[in-house]
Amino acid sequence: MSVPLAYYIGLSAILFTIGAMGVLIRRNSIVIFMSVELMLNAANLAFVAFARSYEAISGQIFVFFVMTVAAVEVAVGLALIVAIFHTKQSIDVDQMNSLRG
Amino acid sequence: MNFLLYPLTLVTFFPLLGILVLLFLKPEQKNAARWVALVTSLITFAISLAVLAQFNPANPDLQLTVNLPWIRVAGWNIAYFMGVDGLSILLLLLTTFLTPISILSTWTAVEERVKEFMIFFLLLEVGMVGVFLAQDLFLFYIFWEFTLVPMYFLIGIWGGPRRMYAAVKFFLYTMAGWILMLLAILWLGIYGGTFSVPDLIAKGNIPANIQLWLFIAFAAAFAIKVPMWPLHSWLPDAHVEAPTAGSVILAGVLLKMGTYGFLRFNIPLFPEAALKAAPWIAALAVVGILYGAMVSYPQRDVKKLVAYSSVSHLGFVMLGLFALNPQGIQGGILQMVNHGLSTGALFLIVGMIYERRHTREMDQFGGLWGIMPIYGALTLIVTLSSMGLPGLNGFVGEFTILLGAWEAGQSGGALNTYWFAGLAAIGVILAAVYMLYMFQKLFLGPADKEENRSLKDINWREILTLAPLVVFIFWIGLYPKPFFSLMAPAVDKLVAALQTAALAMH
Amino acid sequence: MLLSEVPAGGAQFFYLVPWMVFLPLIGLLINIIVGGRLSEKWIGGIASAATGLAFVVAVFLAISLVGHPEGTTVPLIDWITIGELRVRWGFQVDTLSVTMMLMVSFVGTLIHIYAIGYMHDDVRHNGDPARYRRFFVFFNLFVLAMMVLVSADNYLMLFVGWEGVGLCSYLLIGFWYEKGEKGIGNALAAKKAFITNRIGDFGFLLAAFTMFGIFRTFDFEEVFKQVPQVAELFPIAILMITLFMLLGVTGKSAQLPLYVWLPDAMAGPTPVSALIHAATMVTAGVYLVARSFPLYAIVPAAQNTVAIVGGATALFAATIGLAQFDIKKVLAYSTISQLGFMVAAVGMGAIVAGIFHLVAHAFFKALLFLSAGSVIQGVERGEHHIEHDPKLKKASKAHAHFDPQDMRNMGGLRTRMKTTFWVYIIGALALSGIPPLAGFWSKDEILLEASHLNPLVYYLLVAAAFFTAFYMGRQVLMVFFGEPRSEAAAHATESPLVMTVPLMILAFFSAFGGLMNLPWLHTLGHWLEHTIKIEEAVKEVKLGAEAAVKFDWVVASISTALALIAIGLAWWLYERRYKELLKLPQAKRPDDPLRGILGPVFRLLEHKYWVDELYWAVILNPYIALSRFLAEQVDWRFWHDWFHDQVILRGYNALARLLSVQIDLGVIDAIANWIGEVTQRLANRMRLIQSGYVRNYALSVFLGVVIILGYLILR
Amino acid sequence: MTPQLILFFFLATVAVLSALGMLFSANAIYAALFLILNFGTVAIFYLLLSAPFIALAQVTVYAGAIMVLFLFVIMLLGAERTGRAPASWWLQPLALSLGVILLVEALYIVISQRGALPPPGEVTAAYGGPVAIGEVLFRQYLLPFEVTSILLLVAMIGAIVLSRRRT
Amino acid sequence: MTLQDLLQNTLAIQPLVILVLWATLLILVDLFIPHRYKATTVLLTVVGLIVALIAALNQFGREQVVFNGMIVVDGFAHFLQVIFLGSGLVTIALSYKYLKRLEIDRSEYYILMMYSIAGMMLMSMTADLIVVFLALELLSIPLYVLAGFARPQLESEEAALKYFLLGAFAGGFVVYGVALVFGATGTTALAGVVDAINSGSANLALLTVGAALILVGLGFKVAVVPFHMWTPDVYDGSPSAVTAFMSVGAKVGGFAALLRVFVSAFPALAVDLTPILWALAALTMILGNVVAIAQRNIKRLLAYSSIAQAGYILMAIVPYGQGNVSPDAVAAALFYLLGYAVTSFGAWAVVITMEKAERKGLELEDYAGLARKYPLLAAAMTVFMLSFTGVPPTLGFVGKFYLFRTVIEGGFVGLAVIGVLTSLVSAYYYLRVVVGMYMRDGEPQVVSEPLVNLTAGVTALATVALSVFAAPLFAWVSQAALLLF
Repeated sequence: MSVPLAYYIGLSAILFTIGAMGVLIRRNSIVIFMSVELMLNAANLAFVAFARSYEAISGQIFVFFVMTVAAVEVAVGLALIVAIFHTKQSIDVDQMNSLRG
Repeated sequence: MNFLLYPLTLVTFFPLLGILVLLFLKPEQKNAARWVALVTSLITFAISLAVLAQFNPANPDLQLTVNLPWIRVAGWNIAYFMGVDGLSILLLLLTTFLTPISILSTWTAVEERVKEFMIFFLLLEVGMVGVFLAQDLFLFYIFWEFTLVPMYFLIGIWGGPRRMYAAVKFFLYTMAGWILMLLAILWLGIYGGTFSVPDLIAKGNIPANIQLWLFIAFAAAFAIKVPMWPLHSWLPDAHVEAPTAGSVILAGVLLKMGTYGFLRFNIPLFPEAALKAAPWIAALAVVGILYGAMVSYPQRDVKKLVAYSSVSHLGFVMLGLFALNPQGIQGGILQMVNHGLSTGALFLIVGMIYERRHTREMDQFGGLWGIMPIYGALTLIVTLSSMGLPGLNGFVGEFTILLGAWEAGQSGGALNTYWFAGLAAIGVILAAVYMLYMFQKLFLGPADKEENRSLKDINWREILTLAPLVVFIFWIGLYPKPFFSLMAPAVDKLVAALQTAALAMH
Repeated sequence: MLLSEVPAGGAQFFYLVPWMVFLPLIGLLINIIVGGRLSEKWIGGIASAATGLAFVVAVFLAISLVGHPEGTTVPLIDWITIGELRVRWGFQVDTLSVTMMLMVSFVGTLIHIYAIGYMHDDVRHNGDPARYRRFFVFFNLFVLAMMVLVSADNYLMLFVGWEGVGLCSYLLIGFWYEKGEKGIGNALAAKKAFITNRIGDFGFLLAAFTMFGIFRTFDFEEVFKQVPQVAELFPIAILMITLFMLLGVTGKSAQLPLYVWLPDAMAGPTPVSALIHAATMVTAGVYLVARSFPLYAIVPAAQNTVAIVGGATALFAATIGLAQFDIKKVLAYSTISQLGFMVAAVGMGAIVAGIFHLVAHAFFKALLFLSAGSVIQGVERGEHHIEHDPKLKKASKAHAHFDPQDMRNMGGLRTRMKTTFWVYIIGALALSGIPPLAGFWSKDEILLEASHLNPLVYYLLVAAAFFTAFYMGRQVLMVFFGEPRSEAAAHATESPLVMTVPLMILAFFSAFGGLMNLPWLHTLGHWLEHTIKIEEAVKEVKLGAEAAVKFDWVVASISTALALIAIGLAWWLYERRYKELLKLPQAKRPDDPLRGILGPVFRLLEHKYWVDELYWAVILNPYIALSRFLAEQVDWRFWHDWFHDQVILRGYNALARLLSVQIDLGVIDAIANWIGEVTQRLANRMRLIQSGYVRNYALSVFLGVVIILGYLILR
Repeated sequence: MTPQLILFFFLATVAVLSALGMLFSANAIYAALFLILNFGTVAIFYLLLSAPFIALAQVTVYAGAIMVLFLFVIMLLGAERTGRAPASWWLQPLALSLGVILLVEALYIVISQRGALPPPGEVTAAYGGPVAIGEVLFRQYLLPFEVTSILLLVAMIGAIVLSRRRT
Repeated sequence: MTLQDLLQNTLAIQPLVILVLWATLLILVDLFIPHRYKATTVLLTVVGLIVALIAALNQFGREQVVFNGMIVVDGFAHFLQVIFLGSGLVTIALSYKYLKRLEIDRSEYYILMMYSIAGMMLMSMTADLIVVFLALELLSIPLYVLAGFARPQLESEEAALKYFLLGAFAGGFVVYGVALVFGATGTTALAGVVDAINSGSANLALLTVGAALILVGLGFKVAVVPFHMWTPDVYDGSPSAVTAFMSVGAKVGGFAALLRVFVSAFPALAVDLTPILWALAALTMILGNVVAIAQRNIKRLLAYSSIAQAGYILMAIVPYGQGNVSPDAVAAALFYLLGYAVTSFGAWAVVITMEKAERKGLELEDYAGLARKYPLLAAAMTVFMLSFTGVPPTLGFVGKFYLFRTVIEGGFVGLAVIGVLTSLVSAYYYLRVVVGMYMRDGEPQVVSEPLVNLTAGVTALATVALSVFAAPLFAWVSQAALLLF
């Protein structure tokens, strides 16, 4: 096993950035949400990679928790999106600016 | 609560008792509210007289001190430290003396929300007295800002048409000043490990350059309050919009808080800086004297005229204080009192005529002397005292101040040139110009305005409000000795400290 | 009052001196408190009594002084005590001050009595009888202040009295504050007087400061003791003191360039003009210089300045006096002129002469003013009489508004007001310096001194004397001789006894006042010797004071001759020539024969020299020693007078308005408001960032991250 | 160029491309599918990094449960269509450029720290297995584990609150 | 770990445990409470909070590290726990009638609130970044739901969604930050991090970046510029009672984590992080205060004011690197937080009283003439405004005084000046509220409820009284020191 740690970190960084991009440029709230998932995922990758090189299991444990939290967020988040779709018939975040100023 | 038994604590917080009573009154019980407030303030005055009785003029140090640890944790060393000395005793008395008078003057002037008015007024008194007695920077600071709030409401609720503008302007200007002072106080607190002023003075040896910065920070706060030219532009608004009683207190006491601040903190805490800054302060003061006098002249609104005249008068006070010699400083202190009496009286006078005619335009008047002889005579006396006629209080103050400034003008003196005194003396001429102009516009000439013909002369209550002031105007003018002797030792001590500082500098 | 006849030693009543001040105080307090319920007679009586008693006290003091000529000081209370500054209220009892006290209280009393009658009519004529009491309160107040002034034993107390009399003058000039041109004229005149005096006081203050800076005291004795050694160290300081003081003098004693207020001051009731603006207050300046003689004595520069100011004023005012038509204005300018004489005298060091003339002048000028007042009221009565006589009324419709003070409306009064006429003649001759009347001796002594000490001043004074005689002659002729020029004059009537009796008394003293100090006796001279140690001064400075007192026939005869010529000239013009002019038709006929002869010059005089560069020179030269900022003020005043308050009032208003509106509201206020607005606008801008779009919010978070990382990397 | 590296780069490419696909596919469904693909590849990375348990969880929980939930919601709402023009035109380009900057920054950090990063060490076979995980999870990380349970509970309640009709 | 020490550990965090168990039980109990008697649920919540509060109080003075260094129970934690539980009680007082008025009174509200409080408490005790993350989520997720609690009302839902999306987004940064920290030190335990740094084995570069990302995430929670933008909208959209809870709980919780993590774990990074903190604090104070001037809606105004306040508190963290100052700094921050909590609860109480129907009566105009009709209410509001401005005699003033003092002690005079000047700016908009109440005429309508009024009154009194008799408070706060490793 000789893939340098740096590669993994670099990859996770790229994925993280792409995820962040998603939040910024997509207007569909679901997709935005997915992008967030991608960001978390990237973080996980970094974690596992670090854990591997430190031979510390705790990194993987953290990933486990992150996944759980992700699941939690999905549950709440999707419920929210559905709810707002019912009132607004849209999930386009660019149409949600009744609060501003 | 045995600490309430300390005279200074008592005199400071007694008005709260009155407030307590007021809280139980119904809003419609207007007269009751008035009486409660009046009696409270009178008792407070009596207490302050008791303080005077216990005060030993020969002692230059703080007296009747209360020094209780207040907040002493987490590297804090804040004390409830009250004390009175020659520098503050007169101002204490002035405050407690003017408050009942102002309350009396509102008897018919304030008709709505009397209860609240009186509450705010008594609160204000607490703050003002506290300012003059607090000897702990933190405590002082609290009282100092505390005065801001009631005054803000007095202007804002019972004021004239543009009251909101005036109130907010007043608040922001003053706040702009004290907020810088806050930093300086904090620095001192950290540096000295204590907020007690005497300890800080005793500690001394603050590096000169830092001294200058601290001096400026304090000066900013006080100069706005005084107000010194060119920071005075809140004053006319505040005065014109404020109700009569408000103006009286504002001119009589609140402005003195600024000059007092210079005296109590700037000079003793930062002597070197004070010596360095003296010419600059004096320059501003002189500009203020002339500027204020000139600007007063063309005003059409009496109240504005008087307001601007304050700029001129307080310029004299500042000049005296920063002559940094006994004559100047004692004159300055006395002039604080004088200005409180004379200008306070002038505002009362303006208020009386405003109550009758609901205008302050000078063109609306003329020939009132024939119609309201008592009113005219009293006004004449006050006017003369305000323009410094010998035999009345104004002269004693102005003369000693100018003499002090002249002394300081000798080479080696704080000001080092006679110009300040010389130019300031021109202010004496200009004062005559605008004061006599005002008197003429109001009282002389033919009474050609129909609505003026039917005016009633001032009634007993109004005479009662003015009489005490006039008495003091004469007393100080004819026999100022007791007043000077109250402050002399303290001032001498201060000056001695300054001289040592001066020697250290050279 | 040949006091030298009183035996030396004897009892001394110096302790009485405070009563000089307290008596008038009591009088005015009584009138304030209970005066409302008293009749006019009582009010006037009380006031007069107060002054009269003061006179009695003064006499006692004088008697005591004969025994103890060195005098004394009577301390009353400490006034101001700060460090070195110790000012007490003490009384100076010495021959000089007592002389003043005597004069003030004596003349004062007479004028009070006169005023009882005069004001009785005056308040009715002006339609406010209630003000009768106020008048006497002010009058007593004035006597009080004047006594403080002359009895002070230090400069600061003197200044107190100094300002006090100024105040009273203000109050009394503006006594009829709703009268005068446009109803405000009198009030303005009062204000002008006060402020002009304030400028003088400003000089006085600076003098006081300088004095304290050098001498560390204000007490006369202390100061004078130190004069010699101070003179060694910094004479310049003493020069400053004296010159600053001179500014005060010019203000109070109406000298160039601050004389301008006195003519306007005639707006006050006539007794006021007589007491304050002729006899007493305006001589305060003279007294001050005399009192400060030791200071002046050692700085000749200052002395000359004072002397020249005096001389110049004397001549200047006299010439203006030639062309005035208001009976009181003439006397006013004559007063200025005579004050010039005194100032010149004391300036030269001829203290005795100065004081002598001061007293004498007090008598005859008071006399003149009072009788002028009597004349005016006589004419007014005539006018009043016409008002109630229909057919005469029709006739007098000719001149719509009638000025009872304009001499052109008088004439031929000698028959209708005999007493007034005779006393007036005495006064006029005394003023003109016709022997053996008081005026002759006093003026002659001044001229005598001048001829020795300061030729320039001498010539000025002689010229002035000549004009004085002329305009007095002119006045007498216009008022009392010829035919009445108006119905009112034709129906004028004599004044009551309460007025004429004081006139006669004054006339008596105007006539025989010279006995005070006959050249061969020098009663007054020796009397004052005790206070003003001329010999000592002489030792230091070469003053010919002693030499001057021999009577000099030449000087005397010259001045007398000139006076007589002047009167003759006046007679020729206003009696002969006037009759001829009467032949001319109304339109062509000049109101004054002199106008025909002098032509433009007359207008120049009539309008008090508007454009006159010489005036500049005379004003400015004495003030070169003064510092620049003062010069501005002087200039200011000069212009003020020059344009009759126009330019300066406008200018000042403009400047002040500029300051108040433009600068104050415009700039300083604007800055404050500007800051407020900017924050507001900024806030509204930033508010737009809060667009409500999630993605923008996320963007800002993201931006933050990017910047932070960037910082961490680039750092 | 070892096989592992080749494999790494291949998978990395897939992962990045799939991520980009998610980023730019207009249709939400495709986006979801791309994301599933991405998660799958990442799962393989986990295996390579000897984290079998996590890999498994990744596939089942993430790719399996969560993303299916996503797809389900998308279908339910039929929300692949996006509305009118974007609210602020400048946002897209600005975001992208910022993204590039962040990327550069991140990579710079990684590259600069390349040497400082710890070298991949040897691990026992048991490492990363369910047993090992369980051991740690229920001994050392008991509390956080419990917290997650509470979190799930909260999520349930929240979901119920948000989806229940208003009574 | 044996059952024995498990028991001990659990006892060490008993308040938290009690709260969680109570909440969980309450879910079940609630099912059996008929709809008419839902009030009992509320009552039970109150009881639970009080019990937990008592537990927290009698724990005072005990310091211990439990759960294998996951949790540290120290004065800091005790202090904050009390604040959180207290704010829970206050929130209930504010909510009870309010929810009825909005017809959204449902038991879940209280349960979720309890869980959120649990999250905050956990936040205050955390000694491991894992726990920080979980606590953050436990704190936030109920808040997301509560923000949308007024559904199907649009604003509420929108607020919830915005809050949620951005929260998740920020959460991503936290996770990545933790990852980097882990990568740099090989551990997520704060103690471990410190050891790694001291032993020099840590990769400082990665560590710094990680710390920065964590700062971003937490900064989002406490609404630090530029991560603040959710605040106005969410505060505006959520039901006022929730906003009140949020504005205190979330902020205090976030700062708890910030203080704990940075002061105890990252002081070594001060060189790099202090400038960032400095800039963020300055930016927050300036922007928060300036933008607030333009607000006309009281909820948004308070939102911006809370942003500005965050800036002031952040000032206290700026000198966290200096060992001699940081204890004072922590104390100052805690004190200010306390003052902030009291004051803003009071302010929100007034807002709730003024909120006629949902989203009505929230404009500044609606406050015109309040002083005439309801002098006491107006007086209370004035006190709060002055306290926010920092005028004595109010807690806000003492707090600022203390705060500036530590900042100057740390040698950041420039920052202090900015703080001072911005609070001058703040006076402008705080005064406007007062001006409206006292100096304008209007017909304000209030919905008077005993509990809310009580809250307003008590907080107002406390704001003044505590400022005068601040000594014991100071003593308490200064004990609430962090247990450092």
